Amino acid sequence: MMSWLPENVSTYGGDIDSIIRLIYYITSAWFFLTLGVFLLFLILYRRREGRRATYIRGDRLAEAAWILIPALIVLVLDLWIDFRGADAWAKVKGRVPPGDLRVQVTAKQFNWEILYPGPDGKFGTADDLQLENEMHVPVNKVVRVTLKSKDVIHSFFLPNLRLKQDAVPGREIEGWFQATKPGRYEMPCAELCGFGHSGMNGWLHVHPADEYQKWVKEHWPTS
Amino acid sequence: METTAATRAGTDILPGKVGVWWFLASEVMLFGGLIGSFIVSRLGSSGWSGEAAHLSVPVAAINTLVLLTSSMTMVMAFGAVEKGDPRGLRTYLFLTVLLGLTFLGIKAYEYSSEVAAGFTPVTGLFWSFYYTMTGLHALHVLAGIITNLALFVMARRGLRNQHRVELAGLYWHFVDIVWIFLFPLLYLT
Amino acid sequence: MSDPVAVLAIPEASLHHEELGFWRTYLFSTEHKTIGKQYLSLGLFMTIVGGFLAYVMRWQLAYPDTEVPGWGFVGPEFYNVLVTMHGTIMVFFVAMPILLGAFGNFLIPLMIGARDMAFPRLNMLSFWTLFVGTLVLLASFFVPGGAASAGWTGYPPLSAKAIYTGVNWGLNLWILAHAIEFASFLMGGVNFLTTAITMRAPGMTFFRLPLVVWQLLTAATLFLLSVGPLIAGAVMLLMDRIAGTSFFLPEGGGEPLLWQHLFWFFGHPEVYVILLPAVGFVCEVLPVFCRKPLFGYRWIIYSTITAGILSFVVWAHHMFLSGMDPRLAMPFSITTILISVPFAILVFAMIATLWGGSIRFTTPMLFALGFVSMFIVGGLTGIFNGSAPADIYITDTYFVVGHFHYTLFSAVVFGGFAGIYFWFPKMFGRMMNETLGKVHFWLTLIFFNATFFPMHILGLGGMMRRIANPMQYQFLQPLQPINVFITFSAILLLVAQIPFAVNFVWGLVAGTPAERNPWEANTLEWAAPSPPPHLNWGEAIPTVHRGPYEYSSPEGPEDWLPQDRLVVARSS
Amino acid sequence: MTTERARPNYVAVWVWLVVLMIAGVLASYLPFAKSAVIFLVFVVAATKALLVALYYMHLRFESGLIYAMVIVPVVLVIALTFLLFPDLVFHH
Ligand code: HEA
Ligand code: HEA
Ligand code: CUA
Ligand SMILES: [Cu+2]
Repeated sequence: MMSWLPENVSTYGGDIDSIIRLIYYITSAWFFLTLGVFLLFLILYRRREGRRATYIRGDRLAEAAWILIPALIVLVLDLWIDFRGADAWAKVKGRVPPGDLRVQVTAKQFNWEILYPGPDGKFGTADDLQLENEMHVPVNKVVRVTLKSKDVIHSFFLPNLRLKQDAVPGREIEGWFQATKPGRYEMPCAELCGFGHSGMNGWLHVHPADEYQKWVKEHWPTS
Repeated sequence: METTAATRAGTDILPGKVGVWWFLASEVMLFGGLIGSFIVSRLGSSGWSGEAAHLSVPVAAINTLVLLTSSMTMVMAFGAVEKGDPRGLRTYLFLTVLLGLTFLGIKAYEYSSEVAAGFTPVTGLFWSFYYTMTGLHALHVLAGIITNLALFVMARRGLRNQHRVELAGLYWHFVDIVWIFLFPLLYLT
Repeated sequence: MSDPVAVLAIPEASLHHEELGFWRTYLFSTEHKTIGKQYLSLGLFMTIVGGFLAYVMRWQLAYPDTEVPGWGFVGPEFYNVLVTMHGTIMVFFVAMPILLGAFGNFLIPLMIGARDMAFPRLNMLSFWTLFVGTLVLLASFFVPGGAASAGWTGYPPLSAKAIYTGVNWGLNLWILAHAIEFASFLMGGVNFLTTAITMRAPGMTFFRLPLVVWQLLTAATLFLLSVGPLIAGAVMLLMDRIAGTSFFLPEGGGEPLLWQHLFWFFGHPEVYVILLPAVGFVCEVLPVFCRKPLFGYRWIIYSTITAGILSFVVWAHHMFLSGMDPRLAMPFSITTILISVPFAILVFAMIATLWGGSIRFTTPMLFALGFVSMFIVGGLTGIFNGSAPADIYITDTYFVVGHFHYTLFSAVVFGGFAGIYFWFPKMFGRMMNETLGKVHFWLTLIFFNATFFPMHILGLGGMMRRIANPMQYQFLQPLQPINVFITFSAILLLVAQIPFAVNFVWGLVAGTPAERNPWEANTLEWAAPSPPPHLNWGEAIPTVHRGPYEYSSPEGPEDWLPQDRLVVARSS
Repeated sequence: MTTERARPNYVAVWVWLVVLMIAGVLASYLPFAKSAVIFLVFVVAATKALLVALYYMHLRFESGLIYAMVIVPVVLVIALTFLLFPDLVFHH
């Protein structure tokens, strides 16, 4: 199952994958256990001539323990998933690190507008650069993304980086990622946003440090 | 909960009453959802008190008085049923209907003067909420008036099954309670 | 009139039988059994519509932008209509009418030993209200601009302004149809609860009620208590669309997220509204065909209620990445995952019921067992969604689609069919064919898994929901063979319903007449003739002496002991 | 059922309601801090609602079942409103 996940190229992607893996193991164990017992009972206790079913009501605590104790184990495992999950959540969404690079992503029907602040590091100045559906970032650097939307709700999705976040009109939502491997990764929209939702797509280019510098030079020759 | 009644295991409450209370429970959720949305929207924005100041507190206060009084006449109609006093029942039902209509009349006057002053549902979020909440409430008042009118007609024909007066009363008082909260929410703060 | 007691007398249904004309008997009937069958017909009809939409949708996904056989070309706009209307129809116009409407109406009075519902005329009204709602929804396909296309969840701003979707009247009618549907089930729910609270037969205490009644009541309560805020939201949404307000439009100061909160405050309890009746059917079927009591009757009641209460505080698990405050995520994640504990007790109790039984694999039993096993899969995948960090990756992918078909489909199809095959003799007085039923079961089980299991793989591969053409994405192109496989499985799944259709119609007209109690079951409905007459019982209402699941009890020589049978002398 | 019990004095309740209403309106003009005024106004409103529910709707004389049917939705509504706070009030 787990091998179907696309290659992970972000620093926190591993945390998310390991939560998925943890849940996968726990739920698989319960799946085989419950369905194993289930099938076993179906075979063992199928109807046979002359045998009467045993009269067990399962209301008394001593009998009900057969279902209550496993439920207690479920509770413990639940808490385990919760605690591990809380850590991962805090890392990915809880607190946004300062970031080496800031990019503003504005969703609209049906494009991603990627805005770079330029050398002065401020948005809304003359040296801003706006690209459509293309984002260029250096590898191994923390990139802070400010998500906005002009019309309806979209969802910024980077499958390889395990990043997903809705862009909501009227709000600015902060996100971040740190890519670990250069390459070209797809950047689809994951929330129904109208007839162009299917096909609303962009590309994230993760460059090695020197290549990124070259890209910057091309776009801001003066600095 | 182990009841062993001779005829039915059900409780001795009238089915109608249980039904109406369940219905009211869902109505609490309806108005509660709306009021909750209003509260969070209001606290999340600013300048709504200024908008609210355009509403007329005296008119609304009179309207509150009308509705409170109608609740009293309604419960007295029920009292008349309990005493077996068909005359009182008719009088009080009639008064309740009249007061309900007065409430709607005053509300309509308020709406028209607000619209004349340029405040319509699209003027701003406060006004959207104002018209939606009071409008939904007014529709409930209207439904109550129709119910009470029907009961009034039945009472005139001398029909039985007057336990319906109690049920209609429960609904009417609930609508009154909703207003008791809408009044300060919209006008007083 | 001056006698206070007479004035306040409770009106009781009169026993004497009056001949009613055709209209009053079949159409505007106030009889709970007839109304139940009306709900069933409506639901089955809408299944055909919902299933056909699923077929068109699947074909488009397998072979994007080719003509769909039997339909024609599907563009991305129309694909969104397909998704939206498929979800809406299946949840609100198939699942609710069949599971609550049909079975709730048919079973509650019979199982508690009443002659009819507490408010028969309200009952009739609630069905016809739903009927009107269905017509409104279907009409929305034919208005200019087409039907709603903002997803079954109708998130604004997409749904709040016509320019965003290009759909104007279709979406207004969609909201209206919901409002009418909600009104209908509000009336229905009030009726169920009042009936079960006030009209139980002598001796039928709360802890002798069959579990399906408990589950239906919990479902009705959840519905009544959760739908209000959504009705408020629907009014606001309609105002936004028609009056030009901006409750959900940020340019006018509104909040898109408010709708999501109101929707899911209802939406999550709603999925249990659908699930619980199905759990109830299974709770009835299992003991009958295991010939032993349901394991842990009281524990099942307690866990049902616990799950019901918890369901009110998990709604934001649909919104982890919606832009809501990230600090809210963990509390909701924890409550969500904890809800597996009451469900674990339920599932374990069902499995423990098999233990030491004498199991008969009849068709209803097979569907009940199918429910148990498939619901476990659906429930377990829910845990992936419920963990907030895991949901970052899998939300809005086919993993979620897989999850909710395993749960919803288990409830509606496996649970629903278990109910149909089990109560068909009581409803229509004839038996269905067992062989055809078993063929239906095995085909459904196989193709159900073939259709929906691979969706989890697609989801892990990253495939988004509600996209019309997966081939537009490079990373999804290698997964396309799975989509094709799913499509063919889905078509076969639809074909697998033909044995059922044949069986149902054949059973209605030519099935062998059913006895009063063909399954040797204990609950009260089997004490009435098949089908039960007007007002259900003859002169006397049955008296209840014991709980509903006394199978193989040491008290009697037979392996069943009906709730209304008085045991006089013990066999030595 | 209803024949036995003592009937509350409906007019007296009405007088209380009117007095409270006037008190509420007056309170809204008090020169206190805004939050204190709002608190006061809503305490008055809640008291009025309680009076109507207890006496006019006879809640005082009802069984526990009906109490539950009133309290549960009220609690749910309050919980819903509070859970909306972080998201819709504090997000600025
Ligand atoms: C009948 C319908 C039904 C049912 C019963 C459930 C049951 C559950 N659902 Fe599901 N769900 C839906 C219908 C349903 N759901 C629908 C329709 C959607 C999508 C809506 C949309 O967006 O369109 C959805 C979406 C959905 C999401 C949002 C996903 C997303 O959009 O990102 C989440 C997240 O938490 C979730 C969680 C759960 C959980 C935890 C349960 C639990 O109740 C499951 C509990 C059961 C078990 C866990 C199995 C039994 C227990 C054991 C065998 C013991 C062992 C278990 C453990 C150790 C954990 N569901
Ligand atoms: C009860 C609910 C239900 C049911 C039964 C189904 C049945 C099916 N669903 Fe659906 N589905 C939803 C509820 C349901 N679905 C919802 C809520 C959505 C989300 C919509 C949205 O995103 O907005 C969805 C979305 C959805 C998608 C995702 C679309 C997208 O995101 O782009 C897909 C894709 O393959 C799909 C496929 C199918 C298929 C092939 C079936 C087939 O199994 C259909 C075959 C039909 C049958 C086998 C008949 C079954 C019989 C009955 C239902 C009645 C039983 C009768 C008795 C018991 C008497 N569904
Ligand atoms: Cu943008 Cu989907
Ligand atoms: Cu949910």
